[in-house]
Amino acid sequence: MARRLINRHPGRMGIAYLGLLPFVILIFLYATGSALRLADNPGDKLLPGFPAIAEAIVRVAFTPDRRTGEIVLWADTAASLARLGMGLAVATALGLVVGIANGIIPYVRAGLSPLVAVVSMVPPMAVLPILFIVFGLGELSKVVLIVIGIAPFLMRDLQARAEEMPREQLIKAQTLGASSWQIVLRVVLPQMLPRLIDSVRLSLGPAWLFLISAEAIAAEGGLGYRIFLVRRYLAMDVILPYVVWITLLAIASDLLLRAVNRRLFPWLEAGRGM
Amino acid sequence: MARRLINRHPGRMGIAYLGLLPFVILIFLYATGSALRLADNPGDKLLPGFPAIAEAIVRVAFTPDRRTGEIVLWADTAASLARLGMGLAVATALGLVVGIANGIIPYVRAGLSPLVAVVSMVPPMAVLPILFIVFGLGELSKVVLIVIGIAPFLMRDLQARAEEMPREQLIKAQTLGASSWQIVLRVVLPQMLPRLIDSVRLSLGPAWLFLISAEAIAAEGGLGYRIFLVRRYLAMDVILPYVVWITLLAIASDLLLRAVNRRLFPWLEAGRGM
Amino acid sequence: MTQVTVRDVWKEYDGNVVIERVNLDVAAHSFVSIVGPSGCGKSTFLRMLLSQEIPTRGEIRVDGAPLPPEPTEERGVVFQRYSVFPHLTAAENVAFGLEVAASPLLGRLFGNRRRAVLEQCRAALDAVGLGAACDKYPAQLSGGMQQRLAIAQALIKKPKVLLLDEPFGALDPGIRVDIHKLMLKLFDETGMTVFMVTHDLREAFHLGTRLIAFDRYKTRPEEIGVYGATITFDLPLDRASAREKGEALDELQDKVAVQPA
Amino acid sequence: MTQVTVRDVWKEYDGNVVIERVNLDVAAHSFVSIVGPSGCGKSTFLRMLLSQEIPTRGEIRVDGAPLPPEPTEERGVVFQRYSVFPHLTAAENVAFGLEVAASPLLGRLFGNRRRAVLEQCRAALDAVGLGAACDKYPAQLSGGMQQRLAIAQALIKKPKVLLLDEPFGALDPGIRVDIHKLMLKLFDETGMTVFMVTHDLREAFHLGTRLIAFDRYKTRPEEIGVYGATITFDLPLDRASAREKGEALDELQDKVAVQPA
Amino acid sequence: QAAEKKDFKVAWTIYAGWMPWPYAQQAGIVKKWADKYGIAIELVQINDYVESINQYTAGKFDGVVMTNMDTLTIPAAGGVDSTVLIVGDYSNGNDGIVLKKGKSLKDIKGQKVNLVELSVSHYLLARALDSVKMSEKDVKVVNTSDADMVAAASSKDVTALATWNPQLAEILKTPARTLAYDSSKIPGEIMDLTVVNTQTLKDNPNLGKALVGAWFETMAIMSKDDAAGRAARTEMGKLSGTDLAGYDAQLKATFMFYEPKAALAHARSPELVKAMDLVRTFSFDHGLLGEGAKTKDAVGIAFPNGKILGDTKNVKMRFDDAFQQMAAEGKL
Ligand SMILES: Nc1ncnc2c1ncn2[C@@H]1O[C@H](COP(=O)(O)OP(=O)(O)OP(=O)(O)O)[C@@H](O)[C@H]1O
Ligand SMILES: Nc1ncnc2c1ncn2[C@@H]1O[C@H](COP(=O)(O)OP(=O)(O)OP(=O)(O)O)[C@@H](O)[C@H]1O
Ligand SMILES: [Mg+2]
Ligand SMILES: [Mg+2]
Repeated sequence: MARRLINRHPGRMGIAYLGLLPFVILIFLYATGSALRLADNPGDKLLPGFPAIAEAIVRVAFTPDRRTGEIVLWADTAASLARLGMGLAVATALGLVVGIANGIIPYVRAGLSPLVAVVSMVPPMAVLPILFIVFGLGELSKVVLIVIGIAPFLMRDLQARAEEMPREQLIKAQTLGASSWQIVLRVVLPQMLPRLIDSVRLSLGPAWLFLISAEAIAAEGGLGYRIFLVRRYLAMDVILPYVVWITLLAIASDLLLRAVNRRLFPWLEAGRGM
Repeated sequence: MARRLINRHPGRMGIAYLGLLPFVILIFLYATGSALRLADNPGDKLLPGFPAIAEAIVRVAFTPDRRTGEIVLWADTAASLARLGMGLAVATALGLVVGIANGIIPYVRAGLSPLVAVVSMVPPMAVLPILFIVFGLGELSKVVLIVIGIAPFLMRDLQARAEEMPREQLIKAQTLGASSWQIVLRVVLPQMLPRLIDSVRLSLGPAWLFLISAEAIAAEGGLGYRIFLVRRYLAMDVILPYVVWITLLAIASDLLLRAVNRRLFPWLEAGRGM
Repeated sequence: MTQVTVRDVWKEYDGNVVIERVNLDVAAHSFVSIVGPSGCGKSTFLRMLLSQEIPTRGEIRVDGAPLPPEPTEERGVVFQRYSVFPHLTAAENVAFGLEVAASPLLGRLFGNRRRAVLEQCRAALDAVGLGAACDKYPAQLSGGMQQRLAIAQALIKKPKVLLLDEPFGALDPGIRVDIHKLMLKLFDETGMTVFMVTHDLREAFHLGTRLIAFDRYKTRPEEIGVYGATITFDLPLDRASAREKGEALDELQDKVAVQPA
Repeated sequence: MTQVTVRDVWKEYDGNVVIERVNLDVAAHSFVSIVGPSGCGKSTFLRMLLSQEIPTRGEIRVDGAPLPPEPTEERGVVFQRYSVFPHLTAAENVAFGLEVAASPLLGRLFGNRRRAVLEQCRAALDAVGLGAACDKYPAQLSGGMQQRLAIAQALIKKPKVLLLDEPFGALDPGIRVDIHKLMLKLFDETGMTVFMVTHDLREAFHLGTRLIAFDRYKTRPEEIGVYGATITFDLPLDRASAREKGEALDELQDKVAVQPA
Repeated sequence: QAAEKKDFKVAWTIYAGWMPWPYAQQAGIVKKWADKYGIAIELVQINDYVESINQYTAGKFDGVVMTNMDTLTIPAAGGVDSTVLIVGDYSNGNDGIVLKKGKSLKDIKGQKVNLVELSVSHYLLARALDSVKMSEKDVKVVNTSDADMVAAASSKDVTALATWNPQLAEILKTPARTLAYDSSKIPGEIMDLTVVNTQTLKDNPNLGKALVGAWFETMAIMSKDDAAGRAARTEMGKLSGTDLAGYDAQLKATFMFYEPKAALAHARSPELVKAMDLVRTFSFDHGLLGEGAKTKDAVGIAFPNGKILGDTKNVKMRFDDAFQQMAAEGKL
């Protein structure tokens, strides 16, 4: 008897094969499109062939710049990651503090949560000009854009999760003599940390977005800066590897955060294996 | 005996008062800053005074444009909302179909979910040039940017939620004789719809972001277009009301979706009141 | 009138033996209570009867025919939780099985046909004492009412075999009494064969016509995974004397209570 | 040795009366079992004893002193679920109450002092039969073990009053037997006063030295919200004869089982 | 009186006519001149041109590089009194209008034109349409970011566009595209300036001296076709994302005032006044002088010979020749 579709499972090899298939198709489509365009106009820059891309990769990723002696890709990556890390760190700290305070302390919630709700709806790109003017064009404004872009989300998410905590735990802690501060420090905070990391994982995409947008407007280096710079010449042979590289970095940071969560919070996974 | 901070609740009036306070402070700070700068340079455009802002509002929101005869704010709003609505509709439909298929049908999941995971990590702004060339510079590319920006998130979220469905329900449906298609149609889909709407609510922020970015790059009208156009002469008296207006629109669409959820899916709320 | 035969069934997960050498002949119209310590494989056994899992070795036959490789209408099921569809009213939950049979494409009926089916479901709900709750959503029903609903939903398809996995485990004791009465009544009326996993020995004795216990016969830590659980106890309750039952109760009491560390 | 006095206590939520005119004098070292239909306000009553809720009218006194307006160390509690902290091991869960008392700022001890406290907790866990599970996280413990842990955690603060809200409701019957024994032993050793809400009448009779039942005396739909529940039954179990207990059991059996629609 | 100021910041953006600045900074020329006058000057790169002007207008920079039109419409119209220290060049083909369909400018009628709205491209379009007796009503303008212009040009639904170099050159590399009009037809109207805040300059004349000194030293180096000149231009090309050939091509379309004397002559010429009059007319017609402006005279523009266009009580843009004079006389 034939099984229902929902009951049919591919094997291990099947999963690997099926998973790779769309990527292979995409690469094939690209190669065809590129060949067609290049046949039409050998100077076409939109869909460069793989040799051209490889050449560009060698240039940006392995050849030191004559003037500065730096390798462009690594210098850009370092600059971008520093900004991203700083922005994420600040946003995370803010999200944690405000989120927990909003979730646990009624007076703080009354005062701050409407503000956070409204601010989270403000499109950060629209206030970008204001940001630059208030915070200048240095690193600060880029970090601030990331913070403004993701901190409200983190705050609201953490608040929701703090509010979701079983009331019973807070009561229990009180009957064990804990003060508000002790409850926050020893009951709420440790349980929020893994959720915070999950929320940060969700914010990685937007964080990259804001970083790239900020770097496009004012920067002297960085992945977004480079893409923006060469966009004027439609140098897709540089843009495409950069996009792939950013995607890889995003995936890597996602995996890293996941691993951190598993490492630091054994109690989360405990019992899963039972 | 003094209560713990976490046990102290402000009254109704207290909540209203505390909630408004930060907004009042912000307005006050703005007014002060504006007055200071204007005292310095009466022509200052950065922090226009409230009369100037009011004048600008009257101009953009109530006075027909001399050249086109349209009222600028409404024309921009209509253009932007049309794009946003279209983008959201397409992304939602894609998210629903791909998310459910990935969540429920193992063969589809094996094929598509790695692709979706990777695509969701690609920064959409970086691939804009490709979008322009493939989809042209018209409305289509703006809609596509929104779709590319949020559909992968919707797909992944829906997939996760479909996978979270109690296995028992799917088994039960099978023992009641339902085919795969019937299970999707009558068991999975109806339960996913409210979650889909929740996910769309979460995507509203990013959707606005992509819309504004797309309009900033190429458009003949729209809220983002206007903001980036008047940025040319630092017309903060227009930018500020536009930002507030976009924020209000975002809040309104959020509330609307929430109301839709309550209306359409009575079974979600049923039992809450028990 | 349905017979079930289990022949030398083994089940392994990733090389770990969970169940081994299970042989069982169940007469038509039996009510088989299954007990055993937590984690010994009772649910796994039920899942194999349901074709939700396929035995690693051995064979299960219903009325002489091998089991199809996936769940079908001939075997109904009631789980401890999540058995009913939260987005459908009680009547719609019961109607589901009838609607999917009548409408392959949409899985849903309209107009008069729908009204006729809902009428039929109303009667089925009356039979389990939910006549008044036809238009309520599951979230509006108490735990006991939800399980009644799940039973009505399963029975409307007239399954040959009904599988129950701790169906009343989450209910308060007071409510169980009523639902036990209902269960016995339905069992007598339908003539189906029932398998019920339970942790409550009293329930097992009260409802079953036959009691089987699963257990590991090797329990040292290094033996887990190598040796699985099997049937260690098999008592036909309908023919057992009160004294036999009492002894069985004493013997099983400890075993069933054992919890994994 | 702690006395509890409840004087004409009412509780309303948004103008709806949930509990009315409750008067109760509880002698030192009593074990008060509380039963009643679902939703009648048993948990609400317990929450008032805990100061998690404040009575709308009336007063509660412990050893003659009015209750402080929020939960304190003198009243311990064990809920049906979520009583223990999932991110702390069993020993750390028990140590929590001692650590917050010893370290106001960080709520946490280090080095030798921590080791000494953990040693003390190990002993407390031994007393509830969890000696071997000291370093496990709650998710690694069975339901019964988690409730034992919650009890040990509450008892280490030597509360005058212990409040239990259906503490064993989620456990399998076999496991309850053991924990009942433990409960009685601890009750005898500590001399505290216990209030326990339960749905299981047998449990109420078995553990309590006194049994009280809450119930609505007006139950027509339009009367709900206007009239609340109150104590409708009060039996000192330690002095009741077997016959009295039997009668009480019969009388209560139906009431407790009543479920809201 | 303003407190003594020692540190100055000037913003620059990538454009052929402004590339001498980053080169001068890199080669130490800026530092040399700043040291000479006992001050420090930092040149800061901004990717986004409009943003750099906004920053200057908001007071975050003491100076900025921009076009004559943007000086009038952004800082000057915004009440920030600005002094044009250096007219570095005027666009002599660096800005152009490209058609994908049609051979001559007349064919633009009815088409959509992609350009950065309200920028010099827009101005160029207006002048181009004037030259063939059309007006903006005959086309439809689509605002398009300058960075994405090359990608936009590849898109099917873009048929006409106006932009500047290096994008312009990039776009013309694809066959079957016509350069229908360019800025060489309106010489001197699109000027690339180095502008500083008037008040700051008044309080710190040393800033003007150092900047002008550094500028003309750089001009001297790059204008020569020797090894040093080529090296300098190669560097400038690289800094703007191209190479020597690419940069030289762009320079060809730029009329640079390499000599202080030439710059001085231009600053004092009546052509400058005429050009500014055209520009302010366009700006006023497009509402760029602010909604408060009732006529094109709202903002006053002062010229070296004492002539003032527009409101004499509201002079906010000043062409200054004092420092160029010093450079020409070798007094710096
Ligand atoms: N899908 C699976 N993959 C791997 N191991 C499994 C799987 N399902 C069950 N097991 C293992 O098989 C054993 C039996 O599980 P099962 O759920 O059948 O026990 P049970 O007797 O129903 O227990 P309980 O009384 O707790 O419900 C357990 O050790 C469990 O870990
Ligand atoms: N915070 C609250 N706000 C409003 N009503 C409440 C609140 N808490 C409880 N109630 C109402 O008070 C009544 C009593 O609730 P309570 O939880 O005390 O019942 P219970 O006897 O413990 O029931 P169960 O046996 O189901 O636990 C219920 O009708 C409930 O809806
Ligand atoms: Mg089981
Ligand atoms: Mg309760």
